[in-house]
Amino acid sequence: SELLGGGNGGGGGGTNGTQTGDAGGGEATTVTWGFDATVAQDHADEISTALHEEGGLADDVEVQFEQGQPDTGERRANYNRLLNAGEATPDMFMMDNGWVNIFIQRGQIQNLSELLSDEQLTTIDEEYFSGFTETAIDPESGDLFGVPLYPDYPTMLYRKDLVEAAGYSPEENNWATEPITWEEWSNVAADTYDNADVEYGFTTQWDIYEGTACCTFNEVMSSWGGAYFGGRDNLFGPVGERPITVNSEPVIQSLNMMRKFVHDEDFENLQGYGGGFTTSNILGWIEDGSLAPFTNGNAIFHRNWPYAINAAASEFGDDLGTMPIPYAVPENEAQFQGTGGTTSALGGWHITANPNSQNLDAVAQVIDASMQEEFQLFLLETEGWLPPRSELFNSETAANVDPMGNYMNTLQVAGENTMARPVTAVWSDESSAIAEQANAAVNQDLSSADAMAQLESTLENIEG
Amino acid sequence: MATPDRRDDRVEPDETEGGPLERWTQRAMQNPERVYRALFYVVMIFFMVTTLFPFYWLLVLALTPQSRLLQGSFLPQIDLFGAAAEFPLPVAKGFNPAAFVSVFEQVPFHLFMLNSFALAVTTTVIVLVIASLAGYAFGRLDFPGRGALMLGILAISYFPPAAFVIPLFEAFTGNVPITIPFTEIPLFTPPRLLNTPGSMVIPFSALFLPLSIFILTTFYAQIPDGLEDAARVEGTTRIGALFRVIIPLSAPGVATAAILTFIAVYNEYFFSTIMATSFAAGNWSPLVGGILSYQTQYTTQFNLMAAASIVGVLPVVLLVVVAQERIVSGLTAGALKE
Amino acid sequence: MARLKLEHVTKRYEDVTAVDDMNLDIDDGEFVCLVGPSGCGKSTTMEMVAGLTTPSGGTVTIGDRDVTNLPPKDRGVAMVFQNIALFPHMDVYDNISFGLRLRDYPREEIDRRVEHAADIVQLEGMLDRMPDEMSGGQRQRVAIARAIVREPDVFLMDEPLANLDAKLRVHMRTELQRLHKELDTTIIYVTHDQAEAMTMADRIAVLDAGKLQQIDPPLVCYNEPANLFVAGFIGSPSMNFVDGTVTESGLESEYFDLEFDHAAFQGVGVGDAVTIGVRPEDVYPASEAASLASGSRPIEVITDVLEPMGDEIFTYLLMGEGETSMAQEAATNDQLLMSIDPNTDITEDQEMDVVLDRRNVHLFDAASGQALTHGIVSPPDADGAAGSPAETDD
Amino acid sequence: MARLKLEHVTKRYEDVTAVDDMNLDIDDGEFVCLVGPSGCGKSTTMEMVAGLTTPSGGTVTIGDRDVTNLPPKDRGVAMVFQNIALFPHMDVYDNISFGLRLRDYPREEIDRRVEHAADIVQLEGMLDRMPDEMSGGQRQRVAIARAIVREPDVFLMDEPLANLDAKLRVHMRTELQRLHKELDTTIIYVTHDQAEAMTMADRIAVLDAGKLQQIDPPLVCYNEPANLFVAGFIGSPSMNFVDGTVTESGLESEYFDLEFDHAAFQGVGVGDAVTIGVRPEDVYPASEAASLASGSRPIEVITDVLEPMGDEIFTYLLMGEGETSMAQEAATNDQLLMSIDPNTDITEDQEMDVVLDRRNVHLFDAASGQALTHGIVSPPDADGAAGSPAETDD
Amino acid sequence: MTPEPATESGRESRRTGPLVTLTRRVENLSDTQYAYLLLSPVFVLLGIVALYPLLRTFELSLFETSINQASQTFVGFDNYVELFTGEKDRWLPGTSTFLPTSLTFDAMISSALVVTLLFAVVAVSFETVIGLGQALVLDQDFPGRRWVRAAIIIPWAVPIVIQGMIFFLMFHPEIGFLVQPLADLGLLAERNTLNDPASALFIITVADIWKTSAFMALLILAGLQSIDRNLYDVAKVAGATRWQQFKLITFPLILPTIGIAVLFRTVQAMRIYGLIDAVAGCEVVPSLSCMVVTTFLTRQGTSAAIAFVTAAIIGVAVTAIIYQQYKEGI
Ligand SMILES: Nc1ncnc2c1ncn2[C@@H]1O[C@H](COP(=O)(O)OP(=O)(O)OP(=O)(O)O)[C@@H](O)[C@H]1O
Ligand SMILES: Nc1ncnc2c1ncn2[C@@H]1O[C@H](COP(=O)(O)OP(=O)(O)OP(=O)(O)O)[C@@H](O)[C@H]1O
Ligand SMILES: [Mg+2]
Ligand SMILES: [Mg+2]
Repeated sequence: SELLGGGNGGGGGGTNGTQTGDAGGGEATTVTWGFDATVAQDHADEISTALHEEGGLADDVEVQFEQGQPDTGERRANYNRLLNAGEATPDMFMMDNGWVNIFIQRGQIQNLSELLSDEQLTTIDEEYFSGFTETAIDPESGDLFGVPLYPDYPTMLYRKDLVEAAGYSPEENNWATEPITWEEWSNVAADTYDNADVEYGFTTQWDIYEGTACCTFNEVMSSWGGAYFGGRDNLFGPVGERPITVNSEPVIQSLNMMRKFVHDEDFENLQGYGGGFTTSNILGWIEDGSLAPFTNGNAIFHRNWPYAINAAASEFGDDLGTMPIPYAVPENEAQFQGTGGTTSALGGWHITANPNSQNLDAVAQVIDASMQEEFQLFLLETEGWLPPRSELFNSETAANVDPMGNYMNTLQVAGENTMARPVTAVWSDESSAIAEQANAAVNQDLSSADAMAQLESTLENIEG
Repeated sequence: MATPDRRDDRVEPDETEGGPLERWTQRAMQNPERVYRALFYVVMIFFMVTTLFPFYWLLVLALTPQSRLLQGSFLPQIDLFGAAAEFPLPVAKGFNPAAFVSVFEQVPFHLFMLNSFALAVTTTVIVLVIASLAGYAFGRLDFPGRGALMLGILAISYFPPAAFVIPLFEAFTGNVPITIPFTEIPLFTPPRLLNTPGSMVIPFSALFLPLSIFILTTFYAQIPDGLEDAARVEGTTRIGALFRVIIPLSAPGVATAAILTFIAVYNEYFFSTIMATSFAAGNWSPLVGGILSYQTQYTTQFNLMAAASIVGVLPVVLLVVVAQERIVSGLTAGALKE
Repeated sequence: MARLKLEHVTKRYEDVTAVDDMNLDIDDGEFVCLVGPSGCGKSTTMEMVAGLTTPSGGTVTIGDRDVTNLPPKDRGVAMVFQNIALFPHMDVYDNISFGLRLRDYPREEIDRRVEHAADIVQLEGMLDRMPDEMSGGQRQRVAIARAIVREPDVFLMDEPLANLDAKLRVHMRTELQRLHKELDTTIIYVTHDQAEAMTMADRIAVLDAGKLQQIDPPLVCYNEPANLFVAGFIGSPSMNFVDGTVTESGLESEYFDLEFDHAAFQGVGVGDAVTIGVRPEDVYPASEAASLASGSRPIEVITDVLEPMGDEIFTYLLMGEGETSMAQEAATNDQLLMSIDPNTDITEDQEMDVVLDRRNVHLFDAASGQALTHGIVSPPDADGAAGSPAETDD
Repeated sequence: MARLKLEHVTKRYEDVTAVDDMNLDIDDGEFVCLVGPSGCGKSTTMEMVAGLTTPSGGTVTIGDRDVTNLPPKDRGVAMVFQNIALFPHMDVYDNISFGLRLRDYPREEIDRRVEHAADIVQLEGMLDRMPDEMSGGQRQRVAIARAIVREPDVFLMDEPLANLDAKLRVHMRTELQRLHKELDTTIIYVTHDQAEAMTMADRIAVLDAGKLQQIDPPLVCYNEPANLFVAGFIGSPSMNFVDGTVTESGLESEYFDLEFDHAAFQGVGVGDAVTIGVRPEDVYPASEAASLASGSRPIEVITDVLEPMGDEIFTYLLMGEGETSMAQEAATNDQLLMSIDPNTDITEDQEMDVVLDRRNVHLFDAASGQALTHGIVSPPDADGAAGSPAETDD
Repeated sequence: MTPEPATESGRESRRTGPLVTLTRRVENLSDTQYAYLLLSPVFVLLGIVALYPLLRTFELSLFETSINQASQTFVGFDNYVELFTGEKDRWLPGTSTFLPTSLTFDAMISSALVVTLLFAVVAVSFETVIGLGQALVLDQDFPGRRWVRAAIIIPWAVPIVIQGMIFFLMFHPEIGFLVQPLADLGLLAERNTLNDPASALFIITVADIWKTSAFMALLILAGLQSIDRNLYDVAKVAGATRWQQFKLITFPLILPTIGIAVLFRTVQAMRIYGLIDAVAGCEVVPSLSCMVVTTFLTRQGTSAAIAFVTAAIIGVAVTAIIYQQYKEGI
């Protein structure tokens, strides 16, 4: 309902009418869509067909995919340039939820509350993961600027066989859907590590890069009830007016916990924790670096995005287990609002539209097609892209997708406990400082408290 | 080493006493040229090893299957008389030459190569022509403002490429007119060049021009006046003398400027990736764009990138081998008596 | 095919004036040799004619055109460079045909001309050699061939035969002369070989320190040098010079007197300090040419060094008590050089008297160096041919 | 300071043999001039002595050391290069002092020597000029100075005076001779200037097509050339050659006979085809030297071209009905070149008789070109000095 | 003209037409006019492609982007001033600064200015020496020279991304086989190597030397090959040893080429970015160009100002080099 409050709902309907008229003209319209590089390269035709067949896109609208840069930062820069220069193509984009907000702020993308039909807006409002949709909404006006295409959030992957060999029973304890605490988990990890002939007990990503700031550190910190800016409500600003809370107990504790995992360093509050089962290599790892040992059978636990489930399942089949990311502090005990409990950092992509496009009507049609459940399931099947709406997780189709179908339950739990990165205009400046300090702390360059104190002052500087 | 040497001694007992090393030293002292030669080969091999080792590493990466790439040591354990030891050289983990095929299957890599090749050739030609004229002016003519102009041209290269890109990008979209800086007064609307070779060749030419100008200036300045004089008396214009005598005689310099420009453009990434708005070969995305296509959001196919870069480097190697034929010494030998 | 005029042409480098107010008027088809000591400005003059150096002042005219600012290619000149300047990246054929190819001559014509030129310079079999595979003389011949294949209005040749052996040089000389006749081209020719200058030139232009000293037919330069410099420069070995004074009775010098009737010559007065000049071949042993004896004091000398040259012997003579010294480049005041027949019976350290052929004794103003008279025999008629004062320095 | 020996030295390039089995034995302190036509291998020989070119075969010895494979720097030679080759990045001072600086001479010593050398080559004021600011002759002088500042065992000079004017050349000659005396160095000197070779050399080595033809003192080469080639090459203008046959009564040629007693000479037999050689200065107008007349048929000629040279006149004479032609490089069979005194009264196209000085008429084997006799006057005693057959070709 | 076509001038005069007239006119220009004519293509090209964008960028540098990046405000030279007062440091990647905040090692190595200068000096020095060595080797005649030449030159042919990848993987925490041996030598930090500023800078410097020595070698080789071989003959006969030939002939004659190589390499080195990005990241090894690129997207005014400051710093460095060379008499 908030979306509809945008005020131009009627216009949306009108647009729909015009659109039909256009289609009646018999002229085929080609819509260019700035899309994922790999997928556009490998499956452009399939997806285009699916849009028509599964999404019911009219035949006179053709979709042409234009591959964006694989690196999300470069893609952002590219779209920024194109929009800045008033380019009319691509007509629509696939944008990282991590930076849609900035395009909104700059007024560079099409207000979809004006373009889409009420019906569509309602669907999004009611059926989509709201935490995810939020990253495509202008916090000030509440207007919608992006339609979620697929969310992306991590789970904890693990080797069921090894854990079971160490005497644990994941099935019985419902690890797949019931989050466990870091303490419990770390003991499982440490035990299994001692027991199994593997190099690593746990692999994750902790390099100095965006992924640490947005995700791995964010998750651990949130699961301890910590937050960068005082809680969920302040994620998207307002910059300068929100508290900076990195130098707080939960955040420091979460870093100490990572230190314990890596160096088996002693901390008072972490006495009961297992430690020393992971490697300082995580300090230089991003996704693929940390995934490789896991798929090669050299690690027990592994934190990664859903794509990793595909990769690992093909190696281990049923021996692969997933669980929501463990937590340290339950939601109700969390120091900062909206944190605590299992937390998965939120990634994923939205569909946005180019306001300069000559084919906005056709764009709306394509968006409509992409919102069809059949199409979303098709994406889950072919690309492993999770549907943006919760209910599809329970669908039969979803369950039949191999191998993802086996893990939909974990994914659904994780999807309901996501934490977006605090994207604002200054996020990129902040994230590099965050990653740097988080890395330094876990590298024992300085104490976690000192690292966070430094980070605090840096962030204060940035927020002004 | 030691054993066969002693046998040598037995075979030729009349040779001077002492081991081969001593004999070598003996001869070396008589003929320092030998020492020099030996030293030379040592240095040469050192350079070869240090420059080629990373390529070997690249090959190891290319041949290792993607799945095993980021896990496990590249230094195999070898059995050394019972004791396990680490082999000091990285060796491919597995043998997967198919990477060199996948490179072309996953993306039309040859098209990216062609793009870069075409861009590089065009730019090189333009740069050489313009820089030759400028090099002639700077190297062989005396005129007021020479030093200042050279410094000015050099100053272009002080700027990070980012300083040029936004205004150029805007201009090349052809959407908005070019305005006089610091004002809103429009001058003209340039043609749309995005995703065409023009949007790349033009900035490349400008950005790689200073180096070539400086190289050619130096080399043209070294050609004795006498030869230009001779050509002019024979009936060439000054430009004729430039192309018929000075450039051929500066071949090492020209070839070097050409190689440097070619390679720089062939591997250029910053501008081309901006002027080609997507990583599509059809948009004139360059070689590096192709190589980067083996990255996806979360994974990097290092083996394919390695294979692709080996493939991509080959034309350059050929070019260098061919072009260096021009880098021959003694071009002016026998020309002058002075 | 073109008259060549240099008017007040000057070339200054930073600290040197290489050519100083040069005036030259060379007729269409004339063959002028430029001679002068090393560094006197010969090459610079040539370069200004060719258009390779811009004069600091003055004008150059070829034919009717003021070419002072015309580029070389439009001047219709061909040049043999002193430094040869072959194109090192071209073989002999390409070097020679360069100018023709520039002018798009038909292939056969080029072949014909190149072959002909190679023939003249005797390089027939070497057309595909590269310059660095040739000897110095061969390179020089290529340079000559490169100039002569063209048929320009003006030929400029800067010591074109310097690196050739005597025989080849004689051959080349003849060929160049024939070419000159055939094409009727104007030729400026720099040479250090006096024989070359004497035999080839219509006129010789003598330069010193950038200044034109005399331009006249060879024998006039030889027999009637305009000044001391020309007298000393032309002729090898050099003219003997002895300081003297004009007296009532004749000429007096430190070691000898000469019969001289100053009254018969304009511009010479009693008491004038003069330089007496006489060429080695005009010095004779008194025993062999008693008829030439003149003057009250005979010239008593002791032979010093003898230099047998094959067809003549250079005999260095010491006058007075001068110390016996080594042969020197020019006879100084107490030394005389005599050139005699190789069959003459003469030894070193021999005392003898010598006489001068007064018909060929020159007088120069000691201060200015200007010639006063050539021959000091009083003419039968007051103003005879032999004794006319020098008025040739136009 | 060193004896220099070349033994069987050969240098082959791809298609040319530049030097062919050369044997030279040059004494310590000797001054040898290397002469020969362009491209005969003079520079190549020098380069092999210097160590710049490796011989294809043979050995080079300097002093007692076999230096064939020694690098140039260890050979103790200094060289003036035919192509001058100044260092373009050094001024005159640095160019001249180069060799001294290499050897770390003390500063003052270098200064002293450079100044002295600059003095000798008359470049005193130019020490800070760069090579490209100098004239051709000046550059050559720098090259000479660069060689003479050092005091090497062997001097190699490849046409060091080619670009100098006559006066300077005479000066330089004297200086080089003095230097030679002072330092007592072995000198090999290439020159195309016969006067230079004649006056400076202890011995002249004549090369042709890579082969040594004769090595002898200058006058021996001039007066007793070992073969036709040397006879024709030494002496300028060249010796006249006429084909002839030995008859019972003397020598017979197409246009004249000469008195000759073949019996008095070894190695000459009746019926032998010979080449008669006589130098221009040994040809006289019959009217002036009747005493030399000999033979039954006088030599009747018509004067063709006259080339006045200042101190002599070259007169081209046509024998028989030969067409009047232009002056040619060498007298051909029906042509004679006569050198006469400039005072002789002679005109073109004048019929006259000439005589040869038989003391200086040479006979060569027509087939092999080897000299048979120098002088065809029967000696008073059977084996006189003038008429000894050539045995000089060692 | 008289109808005597045999002569050259006859031939010349037959050539007419606008082109001939034009060339004739061009040939008659004075040196100065001619020089400017020849330079006009450069002026046009650089004017359009370099000067115009630079002016625009300069214009941009006088504006600053608002915190929410929605608008630009004119701030005059504030961007420049703030860069030096340290206020801009907050927009720089991670905790890096422009000027060092103190004289400690840590502060120095997080200063983009210091890192850039340090890198440039060390890398260019090594590259010059190694490049010269390589060029001297390549200048020799030996069997297989063309292949050795190609081998030594190809590092230059490797794209920076790949260069980065090669070295990144050599020092990768899991598979990097060089970390341990070099750490044993005390050259590198043993763990988290690529995130250790000193280690990363070391690796980047080595990587750069590996690649761009070839650039030096190629240029210097060309200089070597252009030397008139006769001069060596003269020097040899004068008694020069190999070293003396090098010192007195080779070196002075290639000095101009070395000068150019050093000049351009310094400029390139001081603009280093891609390699850093590929191997370690700008947070770890900040450079001037890093700062331009990282602020490029979000704060164009700052980015533009840094670009100009970078150019100015390079200009100062280059001027110093040119002055040095001038003093040495080039
Ligand atoms: N690099 C080379 N390759 C092939 N032939 C050569 C080479 N150098 C010299 N020659 C040939 O060797 C012969 C001897 O050359 P050299 O330079 O010794 O002659 P030269 O006697 O010095 O002649 P000049 O008086 O003309 O200088 C010549 O025929 C020349 O063409
Ligand atoms: N570029 C220059 N800079 C300064 N002085 C020069 C330059 N070129 C020539 N000169 C000087 O000008 C004078 C004349 O030089 P030029 O070359 O005309 O002499 P030349 O008569 O040809 O002498 P040579 O017979 O030695 O070749 C010389 O003194 C020379 O040093
Ligand atoms: Mg000259
Ligand atoms: Mg020679």
